[in-house]
Amino acid sequence: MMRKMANVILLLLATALCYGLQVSKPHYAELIGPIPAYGKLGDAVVGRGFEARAAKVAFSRNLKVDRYGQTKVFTTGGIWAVVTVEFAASAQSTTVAVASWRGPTGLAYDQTERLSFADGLLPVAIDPGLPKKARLIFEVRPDEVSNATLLISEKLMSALDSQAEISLGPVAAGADGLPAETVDTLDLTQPI
Amino acid sequence: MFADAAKPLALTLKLWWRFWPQLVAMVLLGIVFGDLFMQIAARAAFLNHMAGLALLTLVALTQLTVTVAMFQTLLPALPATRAAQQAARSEASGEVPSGGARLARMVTVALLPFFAYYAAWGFLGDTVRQYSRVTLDMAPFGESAGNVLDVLDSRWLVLSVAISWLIRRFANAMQKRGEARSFWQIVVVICETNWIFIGLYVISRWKDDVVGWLMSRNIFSVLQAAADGMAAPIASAFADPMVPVEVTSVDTTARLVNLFFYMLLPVIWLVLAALIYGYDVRDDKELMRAHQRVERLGARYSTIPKFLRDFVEHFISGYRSRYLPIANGVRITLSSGVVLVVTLIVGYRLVDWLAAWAWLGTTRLIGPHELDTWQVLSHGVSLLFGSPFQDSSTGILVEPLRICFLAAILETAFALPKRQTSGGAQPTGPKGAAEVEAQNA
Amino acid sequence: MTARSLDWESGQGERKWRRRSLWALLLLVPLALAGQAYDSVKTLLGGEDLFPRQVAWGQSAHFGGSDWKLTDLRGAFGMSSLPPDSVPVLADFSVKVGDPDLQKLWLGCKVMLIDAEGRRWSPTSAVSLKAPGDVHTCVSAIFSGARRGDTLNLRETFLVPRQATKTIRPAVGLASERPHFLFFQLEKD
Amino acid sequence: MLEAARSRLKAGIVAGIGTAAAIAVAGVLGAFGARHEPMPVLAQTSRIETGQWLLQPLKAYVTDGKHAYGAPLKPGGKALVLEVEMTNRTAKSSKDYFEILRASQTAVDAATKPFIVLMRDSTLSPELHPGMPERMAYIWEMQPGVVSPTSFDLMVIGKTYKQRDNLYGLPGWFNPTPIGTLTLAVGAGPDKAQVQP
Repeated sequence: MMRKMANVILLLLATALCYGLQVSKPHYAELIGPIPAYGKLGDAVVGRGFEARAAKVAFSRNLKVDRYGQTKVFTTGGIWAVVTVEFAASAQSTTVAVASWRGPTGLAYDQTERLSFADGLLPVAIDPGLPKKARLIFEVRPDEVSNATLLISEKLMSALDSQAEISLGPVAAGADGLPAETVDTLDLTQPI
Repeated sequence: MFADAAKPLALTLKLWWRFWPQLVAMVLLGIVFGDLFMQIAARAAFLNHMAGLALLTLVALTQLTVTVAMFQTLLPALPATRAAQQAARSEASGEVPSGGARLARMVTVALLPFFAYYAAWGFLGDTVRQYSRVTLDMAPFGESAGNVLDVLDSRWLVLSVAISWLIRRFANAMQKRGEARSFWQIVVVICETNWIFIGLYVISRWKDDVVGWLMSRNIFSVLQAAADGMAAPIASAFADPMVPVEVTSVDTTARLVNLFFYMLLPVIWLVLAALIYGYDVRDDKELMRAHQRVERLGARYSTIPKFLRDFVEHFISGYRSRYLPIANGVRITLSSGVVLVVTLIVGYRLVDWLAAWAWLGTTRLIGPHELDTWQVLSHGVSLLFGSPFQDSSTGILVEPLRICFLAAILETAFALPKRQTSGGAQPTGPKGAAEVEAQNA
Repeated sequence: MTARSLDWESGQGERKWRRRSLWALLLLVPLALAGQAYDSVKTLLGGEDLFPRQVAWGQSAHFGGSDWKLTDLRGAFGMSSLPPDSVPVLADFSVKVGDPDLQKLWLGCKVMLIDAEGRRWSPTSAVSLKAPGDVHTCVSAIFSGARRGDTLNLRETFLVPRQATKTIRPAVGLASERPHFLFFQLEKD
Repeated sequence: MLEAARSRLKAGIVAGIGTAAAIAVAGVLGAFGARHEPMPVLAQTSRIETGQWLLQPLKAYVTDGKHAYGAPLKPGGKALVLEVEMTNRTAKSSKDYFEILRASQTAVDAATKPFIVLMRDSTLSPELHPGMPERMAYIWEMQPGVVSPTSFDLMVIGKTYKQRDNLYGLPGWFNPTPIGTLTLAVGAGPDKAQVQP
């Protein structure tokens, strides 16, 4: 009886261990995934081809944008998150094209495609020795705002190439569930 | 208990240290020839899809020959396994095959059933997957290749099997006339491999369809809904955090089934190892009785046309000498205690897991580069730790270790003192003597 | 034949095979690597500008079926609305077309500036200077329909930090000539 | 107290096993009988799950202006518009919504792909983000000279998630399969007050 119990316990332990191994084993997607270059808000994060420094994050309910000469106000179903980033190229001219906002639960919000006509957004071409500022604009759920990570890479399929992973830190929430310093309208017609 | 688990591990390292040059060389030979045949098969596929598939047989054959040869290399260091083999052999016929004859015997007797088993468990699917990737890579923009596997659903398959049957007949005849025996022997093996390969792969595809259809029925979805309802509520408002559907859609049943097969695979590989070593380890009265029942069916069976019987006989006629010992070898291992089985499963999976993490760790060590540069570097990493697709274990650091581990588990099972005392249905007479000998060795 | 002598014999055989395998590894490892990486190495070499071919000032060099000559490299100072300490640089080439199949030979054409530290600048779109009508960029020249013996005037515009202008030199890479590329020397060199 | 709990647990387990067995038997029987069961008819008011998306059909109507949400129409042409609230249920921003609704309608050529427009600002087929409902308009150009239909038949198509595909072992959404049909009444035109954000 004791022996049987011991065997059963051993088998259960083995099963648990195997489950752990199965879940934690990296597969193809992870093996050839991007190689992270970590940093915090305000740090210069150095990747292979580019350097990125996220200067500040702003939240707003609406955005004011120039569209073909007309000023328009853009609304969103969640909240606008606008990150100002300074880019620099390392050894040769390159283009930074891809950014996404990874919330605390792992949901990935790509840069919005609704403002593709505007200036100062990705993709941005950068040359060595000539740093350049750009805005990354996301639409996110309010509950994905705090402790988010900003992911920036040169290309969409950046297999085994650098990806800047910038942790943006906690954001205090106001009474309405939105971040405390959310403004009503952010004016993107102003230069960065 | 921990001593039981430690013994095969120590033996693994001992085997590895003693044989690593041979094992690594064999893995490398397998890589070189496997790549060569894969390229030939993929190029042939552009001319004719059927020809590509037929040539793919050579790739599978290379992989299997290497595996079988690696296990055979370790044999001198496995006294208990060898003793069991020898005892069974002296009981059966008394002849001890030597040198070249042994290799031929090994290929014909061990390889084919091994191959069938290999195919039946879907390992051939991995070869076919590699083949699809290579042809896709070669095709400009993936267009002209189309689906190189479409031949699997066509009638030309029958023609291919018929052709290889004819060639095999011819080779058999030549062999009997005594001309270049070993050459014709190899021709026979390739032909047989070809039809097993194609036949079993087609069957496994049908099997997948049937299983998939069964699994898609509501029986599972009802049970799942009950299990998932508790585990993962779906949120829709901002107030609740959102759980992405990728997480909720992989349901509990699928997870359990996955885990079961994940833990079963090491056991299957043990069976394969037993199959390679165990073709002479025979004797089991109970399975004998089943055999007699099958033989009674034989009368009806002989009315089937000759060529069909020829095909079927591969799987049936010799099964007493071939498959009974396998069943025996595995039964020995599985009955030799939970500790050993757990060691097998966990150890095998650990090797696998470590290889994957070693791959990842190496990429971090090398650091980021442009894609073209990494394409070159990745071949080096793959050579060490196996392909990143993880459907072929050809890393020169991983594969020898895996083979040594499986052999060590089998050897430990054969050498366990328990087997002598565990009674009735166990082999008698010479077998028992073999074990005594094994322990003395 | 006793078991002991069998063991001894197999031990001898094993040692022999171990030695042979060790030697074989010397051959097999490079062979396996070469077999697997051959295509990737070819792609790598065909996609990167790795080995410079120096061209003296005033000389022309045969490259991608045509004769390339650097005619001018100068800065365009005094432009407003550019980042501080940056200078637009114009590189002018005159190319005498030899083989007119430019769509094949000039594929992947890339003109760049390389400074003493090895930093590389690609043409910019941030500055657009008016150019006379018959001036092409490298890419637009591919579709110009130039015939054998024609001379094409190419101009590329770059944006370079002021302190790098002292050491920059122009370079040209074409897919048909990679991994080699042309590296032009300036008058002052 | 513990005893009672234990016996209750026991009863629960027995009942559970019994239910499971019954379901299993029914399921197996059903498995062989229900191979060609008809496509389920989805209610307009229900929320429809297609794997990646949660759909809430709002309304359908025929429009004949020059533009429908910024999508250019042929001169004199008419378009069948379906307004639907869509929520991305996956963990990633996605625009894999081109194939989820198929018009099975004589007024629309089967080969015509709809324009898909974000109603908020008429952006043509933008990515939608995880867990954020958006109103989208599917706009099918109608065949010239066809009488406006009074009802609109649609087929809803879903995909399934695979952690690893067969070829490369990458995660993704595969195997589009019809999950039901949907019939909507076709209104006269857009109700401006309700549509504008």
